Amino acid sequence: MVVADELIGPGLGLQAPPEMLKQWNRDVFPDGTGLPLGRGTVREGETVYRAHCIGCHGSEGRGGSAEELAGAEHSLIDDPPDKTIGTYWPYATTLFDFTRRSMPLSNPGSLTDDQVYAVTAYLLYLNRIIGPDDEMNAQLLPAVVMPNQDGFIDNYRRDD
Amino acid sequence: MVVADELIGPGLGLQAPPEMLKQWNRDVFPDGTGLPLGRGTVREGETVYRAHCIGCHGSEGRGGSAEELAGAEHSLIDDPPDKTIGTYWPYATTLFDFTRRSMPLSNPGSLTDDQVYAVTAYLLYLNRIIGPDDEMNAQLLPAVVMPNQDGFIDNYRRDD
Amino acid sequence: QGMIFTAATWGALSSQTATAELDRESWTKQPGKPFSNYGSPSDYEKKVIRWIMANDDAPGNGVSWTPLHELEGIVTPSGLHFERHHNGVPAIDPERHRLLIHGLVKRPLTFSVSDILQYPMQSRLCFIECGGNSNAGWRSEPIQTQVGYFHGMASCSEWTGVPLSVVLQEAGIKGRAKWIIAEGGDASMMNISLPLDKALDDCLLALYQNGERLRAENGYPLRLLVPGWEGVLNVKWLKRLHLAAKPVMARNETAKYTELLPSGKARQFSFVMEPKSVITHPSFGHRLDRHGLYQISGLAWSGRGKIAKVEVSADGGKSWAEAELQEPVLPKCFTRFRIPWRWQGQDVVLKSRAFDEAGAVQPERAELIARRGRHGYFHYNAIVSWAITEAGEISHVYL
Amino acid sequence: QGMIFTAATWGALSSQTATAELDRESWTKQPGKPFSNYGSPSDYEKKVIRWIMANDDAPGNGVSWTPLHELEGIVTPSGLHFERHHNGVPAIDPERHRLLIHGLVKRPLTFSVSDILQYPMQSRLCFIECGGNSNAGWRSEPIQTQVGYFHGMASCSEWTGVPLSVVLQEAGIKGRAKWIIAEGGDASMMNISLPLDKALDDCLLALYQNGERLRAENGYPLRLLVPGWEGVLNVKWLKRLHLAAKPVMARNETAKYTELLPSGKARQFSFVMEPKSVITHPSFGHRLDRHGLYQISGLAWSGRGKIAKVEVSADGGKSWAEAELQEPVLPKCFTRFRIPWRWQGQDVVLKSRAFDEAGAVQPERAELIARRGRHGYFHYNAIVSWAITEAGEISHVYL
Ligand code: HEC
Ligand code: HEC
Ligand SMILES: [Ca+2]
Ligand SMILES: [Ca+2]
Ligand SMILES: [Ca+2]
Ligand SMILES: [Ca+2]
Ligand SMILES: [Ca+2]
Ligand SMILES: [Ca+2]
Ligand SMILES: [Co+2]
Ligand SMILES: [Co+2]
Repeated sequence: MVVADELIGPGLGLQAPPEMLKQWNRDVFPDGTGLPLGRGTVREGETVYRAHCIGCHGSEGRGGSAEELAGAEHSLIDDPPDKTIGTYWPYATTLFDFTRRSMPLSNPGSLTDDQVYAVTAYLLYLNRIIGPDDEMNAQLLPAVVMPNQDGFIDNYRRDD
Repeated sequence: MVVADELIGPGLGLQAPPEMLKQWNRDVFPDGTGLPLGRGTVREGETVYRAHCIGCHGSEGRGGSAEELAGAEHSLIDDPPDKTIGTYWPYATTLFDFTRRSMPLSNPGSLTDDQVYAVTAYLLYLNRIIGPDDEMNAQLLPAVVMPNQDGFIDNYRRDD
Repeated sequence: QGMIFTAATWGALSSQTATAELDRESWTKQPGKPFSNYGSPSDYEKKVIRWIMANDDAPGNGVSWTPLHELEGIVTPSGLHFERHHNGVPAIDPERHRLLIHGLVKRPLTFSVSDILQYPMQSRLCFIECGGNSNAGWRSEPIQTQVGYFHGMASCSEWTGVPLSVVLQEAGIKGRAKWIIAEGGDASMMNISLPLDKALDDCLLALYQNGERLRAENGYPLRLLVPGWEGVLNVKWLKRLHLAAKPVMARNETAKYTELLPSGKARQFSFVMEPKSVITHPSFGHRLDRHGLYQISGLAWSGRGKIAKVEVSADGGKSWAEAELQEPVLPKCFTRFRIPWRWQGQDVVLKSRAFDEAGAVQPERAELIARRGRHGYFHYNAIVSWAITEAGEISHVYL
Repeated sequence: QGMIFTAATWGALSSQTATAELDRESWTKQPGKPFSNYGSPSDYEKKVIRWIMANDDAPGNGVSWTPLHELEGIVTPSGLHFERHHNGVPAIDPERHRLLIHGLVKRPLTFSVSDILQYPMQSRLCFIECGGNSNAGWRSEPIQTQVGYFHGMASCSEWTGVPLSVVLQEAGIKGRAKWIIAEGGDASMMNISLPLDKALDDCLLALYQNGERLRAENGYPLRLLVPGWEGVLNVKWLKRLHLAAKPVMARNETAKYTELLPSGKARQFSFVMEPKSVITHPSFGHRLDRHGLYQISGLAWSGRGKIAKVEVSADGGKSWAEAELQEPVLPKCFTRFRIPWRWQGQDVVLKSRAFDEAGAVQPERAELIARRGRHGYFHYNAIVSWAITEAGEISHVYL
């Protein structure tokens, strides 16, 4: 950790204004830190999906020119394993974080936060993690327990 | 010096045929080694010069878009010194070697050996090294004593 | 015996099919091309390209490979540095780009690119390798393709930039900070979590690649350089550094760049690129057209430090000989190895294996698969075997 | 304080004139450019060029300069390697090109390029500097131009090729041989004499530059690399090696590339490039727009071996401090030096001086001129001085 008092650089950084910190920080953590206000239901998400996602990811997330987002038929220990959001992803918040920053690939950043909540809900539903009448928001999303939540071994702290 | 008997490479070189050695070797040494058969007079050289050189090197070698080839008005110890073929070049054979391989810049290799002898003679004449009725050939050229023949110090053998 | 020599007279075994000239060749008889403000490769080397594997419906999503089988030495020319983009190459106006450092810092700060250019810099020659490099090795059948299209998601450049520790010191790291979430300013705004100790150790805010400013496809105007760690951490078009107590668990550190093991559990935060080596000459796509002396040449690298040793086998791994390492041998950098080899037309299997200064050794494929199964996708670093037939044909084999 | 921050709010002193976005910038909202088979610099770096000084009537005769003032690290990207051509860049068909070795050898031999590619190779990072580099330094008034257009007839690459000693051994050197006349296959067919002992020491038949095959303007398909010796010896488009007892006394070793001394005698066969250094940042063309900490950065090199030390003065040479040398420090190679420096707005004169491992020291200009006069034209390697005014303006001065 750097503790020196005297700057080792020329000190040209400028204080970042609060609005910038708020607008630029898009990171959503597993505990929900970073999630915005807003909400969306599975049903609204289906509408978003049909309008903005289906062209690449296929009907019901079964895959198209881009990868499948649901529809695992077997498990991670089969050969070959079947990795999807439902079988593999450890946190539901990741789905919000990624979709909001990167999707739809053809028009990233174009969805409202409500739309991102909705399509996140829809994808969780397609992966049989939540029900058809559920919705997602800043409280519910971090509370979702993903099937593969405990599926990861931290290789940095225990190098093999 | 390499003396090993066993080849350190894969030995892919092919014996160069005698015709190739003859045709490819264009090096002309101060002792005349490498000079071809042929001859040319100062007067013939003037014709060659007017046809192929004057456009860049100017009338009587006084310089144009390319550097001057004659016409020194003062010496190498003046400030600035006046470096030309006549005041600076140590060997007349260099003029043949260079002209044959590199000139005319717009059409290198286009002159006959006779033409190269001739224009060499003409440039030596312009530099007041030979007379207007002289000619050059493989015997006469290496015998020309250039004014600055002893003007060079071998810096490789005596590094400063 | 005339004035023109054909291949039969002084052409060599395989290549001298053209007639060689006794006269001056055409290009010695007329002035050549003028000077150029910025050069490009010879027209005769147009086949030496990055090979592109992209998504037809999303042409900026995919990879392009460094043609390692066409290259020598350790530097990758920037025009051939491999590419991995999630959504294409952004055309970032450097005057409008800003780097934001925030989160667990005392002073959240922004920097313009021209500010960062005024900071103290360091340079290093260093490889970047995608965690997904060489993944065709997991397939049950050995892929038959040139080295670069198999192992060429690795490239090596001289990078120059500002130590990350310098700007972090300026922002003032709070005690709880353990990770940095880095974010790129491309259309995918990719984010990923980097341990703070690595950031303070040897990471750079890279501004220059091989002497000149970064190429757009390599992160212009600013990228993160994370020496020896997998490519995805070397965030391009770097826009934001978010200091945090925990990783963000981004898509590219959970869904991707994690290795599913046969147990059903997956390795996460597998950062270091383990030792790897591959013989680039001769290799698939080349052909031996004569018996005699060859120089075996290849590349080795390790994310743990310097390459300590490379061994080469010409009998499928029964016996090994130590190759010569070309100086300079630098940490976390491509190292060129070479060894003379005489081929008398016999069937052979060539292999190379790398040892690094940290004591890690490149494993045989069977060992690696015993440890990891075949569905980890990332971090394939097994020994590569080239079988050569009596006819001089070279194929990729598993042994 | 609204949603948009202007320069006044968080723009930095000099550079942040553009308004910074709070929303996603345009390039984050649409897919970027697709992959490319061979990359080129960012559109925003189009000003970083080789500056061309050629003869209007002979556009292939002249030089183009490496923009050292725009570069960092030690590698020169091949597209910016300086050029010196006598009659343009030939477009040589590698299949038709041959190397001939003849003269005082037991077996005159020819090699195709594909033959030479099968020989054992070595790589080295190594500068090439034209003997005429920095010659503006001889002028009575200090030239006011960027570093690259004054000292940029020097560039540094990783070269890979076949040791000349290997093919010479194959031809069999006769005892009387002391020189090799090398000839290029361009329209000027330039020839020059190289001492045989140097040829056997460390010269290469270079085939690769910075990993890929040579660029056309740097000798494709084959050039001679003569490490540490003046550029003209590094014959491009190498076609012929003629072993001889004596030098040929070619135009470029008599009329040119010799240094006339005040005595009227001229130094000939002045091969080694003596130690040189120059501060590239800050330097002419830059401007200091703030007080505070700067990193002085520059390049040093010597044809005699490694750089041992670089010293920097900020008081016109009264006192000197040792700069840090960026690793790796390699023989006959560019070495990057750096030193922190605090500027409080005072008038200063910056200088750097290089020391090499052979004990040679870069001289002050007055010393060099005392030894050589002002009309030698070649081998100018004096200390360079940059004067900085209180306003931060930088000019080249003689002290
Ligand atoms: C134009 C094509 C396209 C569209 C439209 C599109 N995607 Fe994608 N999507 C992709 C591609 C390509 C990837 C892989 C991205 C990468 O490699 O980084 C991807 C990746 C994903 C992933 C990560 C999958 C994984 O397993 O890592 C998710 C989740 C996703 N998209 C969700 C969506 C959603 C939700 C929408 C609509 C709101 C959408 N996508 C629209 C092309 C598209
Ligand atoms: C199209 C322009 C052009 C033409 C025509 C031309 N030259 Fe040149 N000449 C040049 C240039 C340019 C140079 C400098 C070459 C270099 O830098 O290597 C030169 C150099 C020379 C030199 C060396 C001068 C020195 O001091 O080093 C000689 C000798 C020479 N030319 C002779 C000739 C002769 C003889 C002819 C005609 C047969 C000729 N030139 C025609 C452009 C020309
Ligand atoms: Ca499936
Ligand atoms: Ca999948
Ligand atoms: Ca004159
Ligand atoms: Ca002159
Ligand atoms: Ca051959
Ligand atoms: Ca600024
Ligand atoms: Co990993
Ligand atoms: Co010299």
